[in-house]
Amino acid sequence: MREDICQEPLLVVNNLTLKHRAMAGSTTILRDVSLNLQRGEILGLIGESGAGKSTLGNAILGLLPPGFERTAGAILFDGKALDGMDERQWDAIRGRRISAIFQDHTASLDPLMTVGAQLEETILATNENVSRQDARTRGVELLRRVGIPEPRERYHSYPHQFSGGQRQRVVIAIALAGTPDIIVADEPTSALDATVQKQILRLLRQLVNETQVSVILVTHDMGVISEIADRVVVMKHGEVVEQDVTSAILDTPREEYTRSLLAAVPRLRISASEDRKEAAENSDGRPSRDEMIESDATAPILLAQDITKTFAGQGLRWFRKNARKSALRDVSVRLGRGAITGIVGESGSGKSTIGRIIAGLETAGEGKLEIDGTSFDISLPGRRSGLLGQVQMIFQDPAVSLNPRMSVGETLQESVRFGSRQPGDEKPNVAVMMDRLGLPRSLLTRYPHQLSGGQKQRICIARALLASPQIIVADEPTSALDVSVQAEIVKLLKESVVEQGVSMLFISHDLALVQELCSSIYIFKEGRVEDAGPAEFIFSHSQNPYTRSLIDARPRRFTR
Amino acid sequence: MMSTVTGRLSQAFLLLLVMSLIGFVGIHSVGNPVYNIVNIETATAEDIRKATIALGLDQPLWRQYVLFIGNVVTGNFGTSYIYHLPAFRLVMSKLPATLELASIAMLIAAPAGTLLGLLAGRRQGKPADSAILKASVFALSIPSFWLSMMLILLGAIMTGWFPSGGRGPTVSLLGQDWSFLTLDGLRQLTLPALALAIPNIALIARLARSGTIEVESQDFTRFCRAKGLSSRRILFRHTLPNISVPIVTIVGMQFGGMLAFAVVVETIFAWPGVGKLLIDSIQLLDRPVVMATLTFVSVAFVGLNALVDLFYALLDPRVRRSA
Amino acid sequence: MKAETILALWKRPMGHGPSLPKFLLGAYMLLAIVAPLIALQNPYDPLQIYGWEASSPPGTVGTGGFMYLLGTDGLGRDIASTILYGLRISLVVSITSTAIGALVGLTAGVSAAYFGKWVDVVIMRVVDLQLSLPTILVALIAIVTLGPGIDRIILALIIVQWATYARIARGVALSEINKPYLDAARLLRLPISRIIFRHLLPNSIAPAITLIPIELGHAVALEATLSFLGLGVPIDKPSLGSAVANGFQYLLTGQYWISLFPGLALFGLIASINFVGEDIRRRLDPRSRSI
Amino acid sequence: MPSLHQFRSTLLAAALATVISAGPLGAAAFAEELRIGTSYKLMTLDPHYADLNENTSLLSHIYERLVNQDERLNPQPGLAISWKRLSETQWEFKLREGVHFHDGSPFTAQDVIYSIERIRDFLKPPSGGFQSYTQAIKSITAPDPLTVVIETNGEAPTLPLSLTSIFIMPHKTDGFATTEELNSGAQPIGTGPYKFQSWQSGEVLKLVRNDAYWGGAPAWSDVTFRIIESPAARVAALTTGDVDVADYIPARDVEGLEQRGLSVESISAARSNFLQFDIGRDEPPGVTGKSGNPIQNPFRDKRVRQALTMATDRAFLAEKILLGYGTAAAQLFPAGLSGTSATLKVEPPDYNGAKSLLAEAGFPDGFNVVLAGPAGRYPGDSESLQAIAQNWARIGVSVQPVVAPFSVFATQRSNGDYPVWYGGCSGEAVTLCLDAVLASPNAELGTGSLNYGKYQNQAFDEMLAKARTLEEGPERNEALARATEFVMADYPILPLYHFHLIVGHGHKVGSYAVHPRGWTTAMQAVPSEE
Repeated sequence: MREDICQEPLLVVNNLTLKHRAMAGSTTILRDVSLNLQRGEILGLIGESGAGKSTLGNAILGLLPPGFERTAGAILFDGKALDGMDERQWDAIRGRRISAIFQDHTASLDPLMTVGAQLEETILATNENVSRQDARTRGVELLRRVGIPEPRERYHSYPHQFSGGQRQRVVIAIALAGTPDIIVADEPTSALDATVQKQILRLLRQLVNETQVSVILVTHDMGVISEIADRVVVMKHGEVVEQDVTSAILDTPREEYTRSLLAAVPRLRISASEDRKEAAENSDGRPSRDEMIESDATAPILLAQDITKTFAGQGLRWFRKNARKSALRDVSVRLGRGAITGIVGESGSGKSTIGRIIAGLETAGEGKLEIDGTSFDISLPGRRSGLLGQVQMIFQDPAVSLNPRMSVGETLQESVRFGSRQPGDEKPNVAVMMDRLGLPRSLLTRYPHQLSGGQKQRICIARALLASPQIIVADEPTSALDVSVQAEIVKLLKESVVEQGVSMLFISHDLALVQELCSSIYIFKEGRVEDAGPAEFIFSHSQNPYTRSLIDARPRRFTR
Repeated sequence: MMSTVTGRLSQAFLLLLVMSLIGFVGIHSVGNPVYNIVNIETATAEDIRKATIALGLDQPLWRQYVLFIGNVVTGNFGTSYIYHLPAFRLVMSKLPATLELASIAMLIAAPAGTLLGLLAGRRQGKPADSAILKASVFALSIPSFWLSMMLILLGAIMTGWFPSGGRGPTVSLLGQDWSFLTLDGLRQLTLPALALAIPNIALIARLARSGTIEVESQDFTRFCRAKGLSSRRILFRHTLPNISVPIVTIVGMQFGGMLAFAVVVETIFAWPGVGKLLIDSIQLLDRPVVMATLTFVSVAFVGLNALVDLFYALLDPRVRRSA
Repeated sequence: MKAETILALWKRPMGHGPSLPKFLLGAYMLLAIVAPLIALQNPYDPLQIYGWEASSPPGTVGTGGFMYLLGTDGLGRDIASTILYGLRISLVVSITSTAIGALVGLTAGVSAAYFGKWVDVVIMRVVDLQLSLPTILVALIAIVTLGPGIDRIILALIIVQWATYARIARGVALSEINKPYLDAARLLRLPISRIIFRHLLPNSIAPAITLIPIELGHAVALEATLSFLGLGVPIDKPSLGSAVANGFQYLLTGQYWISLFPGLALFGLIASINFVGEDIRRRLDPRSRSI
Repeated sequence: MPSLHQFRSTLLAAALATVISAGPLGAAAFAEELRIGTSYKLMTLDPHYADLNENTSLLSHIYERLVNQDERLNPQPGLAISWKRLSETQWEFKLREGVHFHDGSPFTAQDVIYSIERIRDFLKPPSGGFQSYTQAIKSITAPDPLTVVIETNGEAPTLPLSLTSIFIMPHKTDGFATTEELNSGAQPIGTGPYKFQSWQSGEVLKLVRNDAYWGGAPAWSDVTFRIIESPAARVAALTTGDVDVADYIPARDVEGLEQRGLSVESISAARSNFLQFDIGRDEPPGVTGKSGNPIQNPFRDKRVRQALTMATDRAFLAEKILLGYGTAAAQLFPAGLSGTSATLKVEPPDYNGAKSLLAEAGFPDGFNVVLAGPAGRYPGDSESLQAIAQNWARIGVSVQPVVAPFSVFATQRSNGDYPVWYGGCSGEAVTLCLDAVLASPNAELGTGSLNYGKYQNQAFDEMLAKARTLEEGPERNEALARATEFVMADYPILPLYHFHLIVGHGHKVGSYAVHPRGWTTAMQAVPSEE
């Protein structure tokens, strides 16, 4: 290796090839991967699922599960080969030189131990000659540093007593406890809401600047990369596609794959700041509900008024798992004929609950619901209220949205057979629908587990459409999919609404997606409608601080 | 909190009611206890008739039941037909024997099972793991009566190391007689305690093993390793507490089971405990004793469940509500 | 549970390659089926038994002209033949009761999950009550109330077993009910029977299938225990359990063969069932979370 | 099997360890304390509660009777030194002088009156087991403190025999003692050779020597009864030296005990076990023809009963099932006891003869029958049923043996659910069993209480009635023997065996006199010479 006096890389991965041995045979997970990491830089590792980016992260940590085997190449840390070390040698590296942050902040912490104790044991394990007293002082200091308010008081709290963002801060504090040279951050923000995600990324940047720690940031999200990475390594199917400084990757990607990744990221359009100011002068920035509803001249297909739901009521007994901690308060939603209306909110805002109530899967305590002029008693469970069958849904996770014991054909036929049609209506043709959705007819005899995620979600869309509903509720239909697939599905949904003449309620946490699809938007916060209006208005003129904060949390790069 | 207490109580009440009904109807349909009380070889039909009346067995069953419930409310389970002692006192007098047997068995089973389980879980797929797994399948496959017989064959008849049955000399402590305080008493305890412990060791080991694998595959264990903790520390400081909740549950339940129904082991080892009393009383149709035993058992079960819940709260901060 | 593994299991229920437990279990089944053909004596036929040859040690040649390979019991029955015939009873009782118990339990559990409300409350209260008691007690109460006889034992074992299936099936069904595919099914307003039998049941029975071998092992052991306690099969038609019980009294006096050999056979049967069950379970549930 | 010698030496070591751990006190008491492992669980401390060996055996250390019974069941002086019949309805008993209760009070006629009246007038069922012994007593008076005169309702030639069952309690002036009082720890007081010390129900009864006993100081300083119901555990306790005497030793364990140097004594019990047939009903349940069709009651035909008797290998029961600790039975009490026949013999099975008799009776192919019995109530009960099934199969009678716990069996038997069943009878004299099992049911006379099969034989009833009027003695015994021979020729029941009572004891006990009535007491154990 060439001597370089000022920029000796901290970590070098050289032509690394990893295989996984299983009963079925061995699969190559990483092929000929090379990269290096400088001190004090954030190196982004981006790729879709199956790219091998997490495996690489684990290899650097020495935490590969059994069955992995290095067949070529090496990982050099500080000039020493990392692989081939025994557990004892790893103990001297992990925590002290290389540390980690994982995606799931809830699962990263021992639920039975106070945050302080977990910090303390890490400090004691990774530093010599530290007294318990010192460890505590340093622990409190670390908590302060990652931005936990009142660190001394919170020191003795248990993980479940912190919010998600705070837990991830605690995880970062623990990762810092051994003053490591490298932190491997594996999707550190993807379990967090956008606003919190932004704060955590900011914290990471700040820590890198202050301590000169290097970060390997493993992510699938271009937005995250664009926010803080210094350099980016793009990976696909276990191979490095290209690597360069972030701006170069974002602005002038050389490889087709990188370009497609970038193109698939939904972009938020915001009109010029002058327009916004102008609008603010004209109104108080917050249109009233009535205004919203009256603004649509034609009679809506769906009208939900003042829906309130508390979770002491029914529904809990039946569907315990659905009892997310969200109640609804005086929620009103209208959906125009043939329109796509978006519902946006962070987790726990009640956006899914309203969707399920409209579909008749859940009951609500109070409120009125009208579909196509007919009102339904939403306090009765679905079958009795007559609501079931009026609305079809597309769900978030296609993996569990199809009956694993039924073939695709059976599933779709069932939908045709039991769909809600007037007598005399023509039955839709399954094969025609398959063609329209770009699905090969050969899939009809397959079972769900034989399909890819994108295919499954298309089948779900087909199932919903084949039932000939007037309304479809799409509940985060793309968030479990890779970016490239996401874009296709969004396109498909948009086309379907036009072609089939249905109306759609599109529920999402992603502002850009909603903007792309929807004509009007409701912004949910803590079970209430926080802001609402035509998409144009919301993104360009709304002065609602919460709406603004959601927009601001978007990565700059993908906001125009 | 209030609702769990009332829930528990109502469940206990229900359990009691169902058990008493089954006990009543069951014993009634099986036979007439009078034949165990009079000397059938000398008594006249008149004697039998009189005895039936005296025990109230001539009354319609529902009236006997109402009478029984009425008495139970005042804490009176009636007098044993056979032993002519207050039934509940009789049950209580058998309790120390059962208690010490079950305790010793659990004191063997819980630590041994947990350690084996941790070991196997840590060495998943390795020879130690598969050996422990195999052994546990064997241990769980032995019917307890045959295990007891084999223990007698090996531990008593062939080697003569331990007595083949019965309870040893007792020493009085806290107003009860305990046999584990004497050397001989302990020797008498060994075989039956082992017979109770062996399947439980296997059960707990399997539970601990799967718990260990589950916990150690979770992110926080990975995080613990990433943050530089030794695997020993992870095992004892993180894995063990995290798998203890199911273990405490199973220990509690199994202990409850042993306390009440070590029927087979107590019968084979002639151990004068509650389980033996129950099966003897069932065979002798000694209804007051059967009812008192069942009542004690349902109360003990609910009590143990409450205790297990208390343990949860101690072990798991998430369960600890704002006190 | 991965659908592939289930499919694989359907295709090849005994997994790859032979193993000792599989072989043993197969041998047991075979022996039970052909018992009347290969047994040297029908121990249930009083005419074939020579009482005066009671308690002969293994290897004695009796009046019947054949060797008592494993000796005779206190009434002169050939132990080897008793084991073969006892095996039949043990297997018939346990297989029948496990099959019916699973059927009843699954239906009850899935119904409880789907209908909820009072159906759920009633079924699960009974299940909870029953499962809060040790199985041996439930079986004892059942058999004491029901009376003796093979059919009663089967009934008692069904009573003991159904609750476990019901609880498992209900748990699985509840989590299945929450899966979007069932929401989708409900949104189509499918008939209840179609939802239960086409969607819910097929997806809820897989964990219960893994339970079957365990419960089968339990059933064999429980039948043996009941028979051992003298509450089981008729005395003149010993199962493995009562054969062991018959010999218990002779154990202390050195006539070990009367209970040792049936006991070994019983132990081997339960162990091979459990090992095969363990194997099935491991392949259905690679993380072997269940105990 | 591993060597039993090795086992024995280990046991001895264990026994030694017990002694050592018992400390210095234990060593001093060693020679004189007697520990008995008994199957009898003492139910109550009320001596008049239930007429079961379970109670009377243990209570006979504390309480005594006016008349005792020797090993041939003949009456012997107890608290009464002599008795005579004053008239047909009057008996006079002379009481023993110088007898004191454990509390020091003297024994007088008042105590006898008190005890008899307590049974006759005070105790209510279920504590009514003894009332049958006092039913005949009209009045009881005391001409002087050591004489009682008992007047009976009718003739009562066997009154002394009845009194062999009645324990004498010290009288109380303030009314009769209740069972609860006696159970609740109030010290039971009698005149017996041992005094009560403590009692744990179902586990332990402790007694100490009554140094002031009229018959001289008893042999043992302390007696501890450990109630061990499981025979195996009793044997184990004896082998490990935990007890010095153990009763009801299963025959199969005798050999092992003797190999280990323990002694075993046995005697044929004053009782019998037999099969009883339903003779009263036309179509009893549980009997069908070979093709499963209902048939007329075959047991009404003497030839069927005789055939079944001929086909039953009773020697096998005695030799193989009871391992020699049983005597094949041809009558109700073992031959040799008073009132038994010397000529009735058990013949070896004759299957051909039996088969032709059956054919004569109209059952050439035999029939199906349910044979019921209790499980574990008597030695060899359930095994016998299966052995009999093997026997009867040879003459075409297929048997379905059914066993149940005793109380279940007894309930179903009295419900009339069985066609043939296993029964047993015991008592202080053979007349009791003749009356109960073979005499026609007659509520007035109190006969036929065990005659569940409703067997009736008028000629026999008359012979029995005649014998009943005779006083104890050879003449009466002769009459009873003739009646027995007469009735057994009609095969009313199928006597199986008289099982032997087996008692094992260790070296501390020199000899133990087993009593045919099955009592287990310290008085029967004689200390060894050493």
